[in-house]
Amino acid sequence: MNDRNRENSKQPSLAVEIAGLRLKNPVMPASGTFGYGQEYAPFFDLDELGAIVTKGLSLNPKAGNPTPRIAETTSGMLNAIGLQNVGVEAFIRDKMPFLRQYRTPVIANFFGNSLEEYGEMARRLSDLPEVAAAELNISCPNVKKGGIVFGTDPQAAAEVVSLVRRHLSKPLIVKLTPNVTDITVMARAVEEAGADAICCINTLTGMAVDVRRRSLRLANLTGGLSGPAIRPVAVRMVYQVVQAVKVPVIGVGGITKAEDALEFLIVGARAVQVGTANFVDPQAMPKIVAGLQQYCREQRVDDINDVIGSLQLP
Amino acid sequence: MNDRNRENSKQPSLAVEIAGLRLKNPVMPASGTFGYGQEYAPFFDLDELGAIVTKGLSLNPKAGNPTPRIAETTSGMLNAIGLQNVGVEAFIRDKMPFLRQYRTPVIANFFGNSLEEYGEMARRLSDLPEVAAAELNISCPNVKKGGIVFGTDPQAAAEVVSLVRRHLSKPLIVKLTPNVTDITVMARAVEEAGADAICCINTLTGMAVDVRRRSLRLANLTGGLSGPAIRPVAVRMVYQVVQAVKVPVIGVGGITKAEDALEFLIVGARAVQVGTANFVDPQAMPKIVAGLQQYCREQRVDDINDVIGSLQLP
Amino acid sequence: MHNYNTTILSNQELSPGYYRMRILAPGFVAASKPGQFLMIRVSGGLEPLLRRPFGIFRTGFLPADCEGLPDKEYVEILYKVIGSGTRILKDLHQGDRVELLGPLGNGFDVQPAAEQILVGGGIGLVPLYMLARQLVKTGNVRLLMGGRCRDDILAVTEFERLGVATYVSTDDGSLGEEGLVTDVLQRKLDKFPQAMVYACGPMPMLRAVHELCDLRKVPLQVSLEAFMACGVGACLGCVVKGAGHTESDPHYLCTCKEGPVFRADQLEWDTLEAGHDECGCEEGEA
Amino acid sequence: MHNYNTTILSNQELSPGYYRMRILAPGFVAASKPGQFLMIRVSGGLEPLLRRPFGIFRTGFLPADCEGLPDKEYVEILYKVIGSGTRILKDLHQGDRVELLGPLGNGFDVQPAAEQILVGGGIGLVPLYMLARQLVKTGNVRLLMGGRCRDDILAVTEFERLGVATYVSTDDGSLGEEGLVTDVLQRKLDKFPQAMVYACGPMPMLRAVHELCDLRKVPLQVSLEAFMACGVGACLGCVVKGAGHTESDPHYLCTCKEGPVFRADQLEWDTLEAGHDECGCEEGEA
Ligand SMILES: Cc1cc2nc3c(=O)[nH]c(=O)nc-3n(C[C@H](O)[C@H](O)[C@H](O)COP(=O)(O)OP(=O)(O)OC[C@H]3O[C@@H](n4cnc5c(N)ncnc54)[C@H](O)[C@@H]3O)c2cc1C
Ligand SMILES: Cc1cc2nc3c(=O)[nH]c(=O)nc-3n(C[C@H](O)[C@H](O)[C@H](O)COP(=O)(O)OP(=O)(O)OC[C@H]3O[C@@H](n4cnc5c(N)ncnc54)[C@H](O)[C@@H]3O)c2cc1C
Ligand SMILES: Cc1cc2nc3c(=O)[nH]c(=O)nc-3n(C[C@H](O)[C@H](O)[C@H](O)COP(=O)(O)O)c2cc1C
Ligand SMILES: Cc1cc2nc3c(=O)[nH]c(=O)nc-3n(C[C@H](O)[C@H](O)[C@H](O)COP(=O)(O)O)c2cc1C
Ligand code: FES
Ligand code: FES
Repeated sequence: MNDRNRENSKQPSLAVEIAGLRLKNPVMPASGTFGYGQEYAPFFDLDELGAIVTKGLSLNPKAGNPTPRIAETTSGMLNAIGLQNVGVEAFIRDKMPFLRQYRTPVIANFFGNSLEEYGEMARRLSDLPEVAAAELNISCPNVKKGGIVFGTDPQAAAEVVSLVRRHLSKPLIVKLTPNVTDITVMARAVEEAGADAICCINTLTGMAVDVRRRSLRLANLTGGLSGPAIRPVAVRMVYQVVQAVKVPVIGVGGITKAEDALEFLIVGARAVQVGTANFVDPQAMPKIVAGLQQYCREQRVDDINDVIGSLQLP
Repeated sequence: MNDRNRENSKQPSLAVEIAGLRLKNPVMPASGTFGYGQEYAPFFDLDELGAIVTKGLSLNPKAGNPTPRIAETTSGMLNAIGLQNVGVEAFIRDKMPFLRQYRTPVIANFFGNSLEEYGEMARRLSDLPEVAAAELNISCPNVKKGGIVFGTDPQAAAEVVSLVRRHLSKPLIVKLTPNVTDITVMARAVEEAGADAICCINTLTGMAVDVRRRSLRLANLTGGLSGPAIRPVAVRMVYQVVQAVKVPVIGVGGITKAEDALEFLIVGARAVQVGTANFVDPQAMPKIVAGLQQYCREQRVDDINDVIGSLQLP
Repeated sequence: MHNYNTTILSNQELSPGYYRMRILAPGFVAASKPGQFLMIRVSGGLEPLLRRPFGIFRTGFLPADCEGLPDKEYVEILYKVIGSGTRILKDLHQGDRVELLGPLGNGFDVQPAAEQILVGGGIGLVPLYMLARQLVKTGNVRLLMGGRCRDDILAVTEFERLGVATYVSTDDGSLGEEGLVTDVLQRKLDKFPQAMVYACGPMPMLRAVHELCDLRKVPLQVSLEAFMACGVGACLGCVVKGAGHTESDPHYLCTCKEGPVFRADQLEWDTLEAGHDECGCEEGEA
Repeated sequence: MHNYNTTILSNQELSPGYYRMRILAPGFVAASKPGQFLMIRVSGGLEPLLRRPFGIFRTGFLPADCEGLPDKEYVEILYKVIGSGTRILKDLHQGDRVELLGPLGNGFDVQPAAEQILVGGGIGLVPLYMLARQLVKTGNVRLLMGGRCRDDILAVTEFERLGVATYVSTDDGSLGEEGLVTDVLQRKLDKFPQAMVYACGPMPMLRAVHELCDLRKVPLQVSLEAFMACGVGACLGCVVKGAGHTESDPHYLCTCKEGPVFRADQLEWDTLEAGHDECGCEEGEA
């Protein structure tokens, strides 16, 4: 702030690389909070992002959960969307043409209802030149079949990851759930099974009660907790995973501003995803990118890579 | 609120029973957030509480962790006190005389650094008539020896619980950590091993970074996340544990007001503990008790036991 | 659709628990269609976290004596104090900053007709004002306005000034006729079977309106409420089941993007209540 | 020690980034000892969650023309805007409500002496005012006041009005002498070797003061800062290691309860810095 005079110096570089994917900056949306990109296009140029991550896709359209699907909690929200999505074919037909206008890489988040579907989805995504990488969701807590079993059991996770790895011809990011005793066990399992990068965390399973009606505030009973409330848990898990694996880690959970993103980068995340904050402020991501620039200038760092993993331990 | 006229009706009963312990109301402090009681005596009559729960006690005095030990996060705080305590003998000598003035039952929270110490503590607490029940902490995430192994492994937990059960001559409450994949597995394990009640949750392990200094905000690296941020996770886990076991459950995590406490009671907690909120408002607990009274009147309930577990499922 | 960091021009209590807020909003006059809404971030902090949706009551230009202000277009909302967000909102003052996202959603499909009937329940009257302003140009417009008591009856004289005939009913008879707004609707529909109906209000009222119109094959548009996180179609939190929805061939509609106004025949009325039951006020307004 | 829900009487900027707030606080005049502190909940909500500790600058009675107010005792704090909490605090106005807990902690052990030297670094001057007010009754009182620049030098004339001799130094020489406050202290101690010293300020300053006094066997009391959650000795978040502390025979002191004022010989100075390093302002004041 008090370093206005330094602002003239040359722009620091924010570019990072994840599993061969070069991103102009480390900021991208978290799956399911940015639709298929188009929804936020009125608010900023999507090419300002490091990447675009789609809503979770499945082979067939998915109805999702009954409503109410969302509930606000203290500094967070619960969602039980239930992975509603148009299905991969409708995505290709209706959503891809819009995304093709942008140069920013598109990462397709996906899941399956069975091992076969995971494999089939991997093959389908391999065919799409517009999809730069795939993010495998083995962790959504809402849909029993959509992942909870895979996401909390290292063997099952390894199985689905290696299957997908065999059928996918592009970088594979595996997204982990935080609802486990030891996330490093999961991280090592999916790394060994062929993940090129790890993304964590998905939402923490939570519940909220309407005390007047004595009923639950989500029709699905439980939902996934996201938003600033979960950030300390997310930072801890990202730190642990960074220590445990060699592949790059993408940090997600409760980021609303550049300082929050920096917590993840400093403990070693190579990139970050912004979820719930998009709802709070549709321009949160470009503001975070600008904030990272400013931080680098203030800290006299020319390259964001020098910030990544720069944590000083006592 | 709009039922002023109903307020004249007779006082609803807030009394509950936990493992043979009769409490005049279901509100008590969470261990470690209320010192040994004396610290909050200037702010209200401690006899207004359902029970008093002490800071975690061990056989020998314990130094705890280096500072900084606390850091504020969004709607929460991280602590890494490291179970600093005066030791059970100093507790008896210096703290018990003060507590003896009150009629409210005293619950002694305790832990050991080894199986033997757990057993020894159970015997020591059995000798004390002023201690109405013991709360076994197998879940503090801060001190390796103080529990993390016991708290996340069902076999180890069962072992320490049955040992303590053998040596303890009063009700045994076992406090669980939320940092596990499936809390019902832990709950069933400690129930089978002899727990008379289950208390959950302890803190979620988290981390916070000082981005200017690129260092961690706690000397201990990680700390336990508490406060309103974690409430949805706590409510979910209490709901799950209530479904999984027959013994009464005490709900804790993020309660700051009567509505929050009611979330836990409605999903089936027999009592609640208030932690971080004591720091925010030293009179939080008597206000919650008053709020429960008012709720019962508004809902035309004569007995809080009719609220407990009254959740309407769709 | 824009994201504004703008200024509150005024914020006044209309009747107990109901407020009217006027906010500077450049570009809103041309951009807003009747039935659209906006979202407000009531605090610059994270408490509450999510923005709150409010119908656009009306847009306009400031009178000349306010010149010198950065821009002269405003938007007005009417809101009822319900919980944490609206409690903060009501305490904001002229000159305070507020973040505003809008105009959002699809508004009413405005069709000329000789007889137009608007049905408002309580705060549900909000989206009907701009609609009325447009409809009076092409036919007779009647506003049937219901509430539990006189406090719930808002802004009726403003409708009258547009040339709208207004019919007030309250559950307790403290203003207008005693009874339900749908009783009034029934009589009007008997008299004007060719009317078009537009309704906004609590779900039980909307359901009753739908049933009356359905029976008579009267075209009905309704404005719905739902819990919303994003307001732009990204989170899929606000969906309602569309007509013909099945599990295997899901047909969900986003209240924020495809709504909040729907033709009655777009919706799966059987399932509407479940999801919507939660979205009312805490004391169960009907 | 009380928990008040009370009213702000005034809140003014003293110099860039520094504010003085006066708050109604019945009973505070009699209850407060020099060196004690209070905790303020800056928002009725949960953001920020924890109360913020501030030294008691002074207490007093309102002049007669303020009669009619519920009570006439006030407490004053001086604060520096650092982060989320103080940013909210600075925007509060006369009449706003605030929750206040105090007076907390142990104050200075006030001993009569012919020569008393107070050393204040920046906002560390706060707890010294009430101390000076008491000490001037029994001897000569000197205030050595240091800061980075003139903006950090506060309320010096108020000390002068008590009859305190003041010596200002700034790192950049923009007010008073150019240099460190500890250079001034060294000269004074050379001159008044029998003095008693009381200090409050950033840890590097306190350490330097301690070293100067220790060498000369001059009795020193210091007021410390620490991260605090409860302020009443319940959370054990704010501890510092006491002299003689070992892992097997721990001897921790709560800054909130046994402090914030300690005799220098109560403390384990070697370890103080580590824990305290974090507690400064973001730009690393020295
Ligand atoms: C499209 C649309 C238009 C609306 N127009 C108006 C209007 O013009 N005037 C008006 O007074 N109200 C309107 N509402 C309802 C208004 O959004 C809620 O009353 C308001 O969000 C309550 O917020 P709160 O923080 O005070 O209540 P809280 O109960 O604290 O809110 C908690 C959460 O529930 C949500 N919520 C609570 N009630 C409703 C509701 N009825 N519908 C949807 N979400 C709700 C909030 O947005 C928030 O996320 C509209 C809602 C929608 C969806
Ligand atoms: C006993 C005591 C007396 C104090 N007296 C004064 C005073 O008279 N005037 C004054 O301006 N400041 C004083 N401070 C420091 C003051 O408490 C902090 O500047 C203030 O809490 C910062 O809050 P924030 O929300 O603006 O900063 P943030 O950085 O947003 O605070 C985040 C957290 O860190 C804590 N924190 C930040 N800085 C400090 C610090 N220096 N010491 C302890 N905790 C800190 C906050 O309380 C909060 O929990 C005192 C501190 C203590 C412990
Ligand atoms: C409404 C909503 C929908 C989500 N949908 C998905 C999804 O389809 N696939 C997925 O992997 N994660 C999904 N998530 C999880 C987010 O991608 C992210 O991991 C989580 O919200 C934590 O980040 P945040 O705190 O920044 O929101 C969803 C989250 C929200 C809030
Ligand atoms: C400062 C602090 C110290 C704690 N010490 C203990 C302890 O000694 N033993 C224990 O079982 N839990 C301890 N806890 C955990 C609390 O008892 C409680 O489980 C947790 O804080 C969640 O509740 P809350 O959100 O209401 O604070 C401590 C929590 C805090 C914040
Ligand atoms: S509110 Fe997010 S999709 Fe409608
Ligand atoms: S602040 Fe809690 S013990 Fe000092």
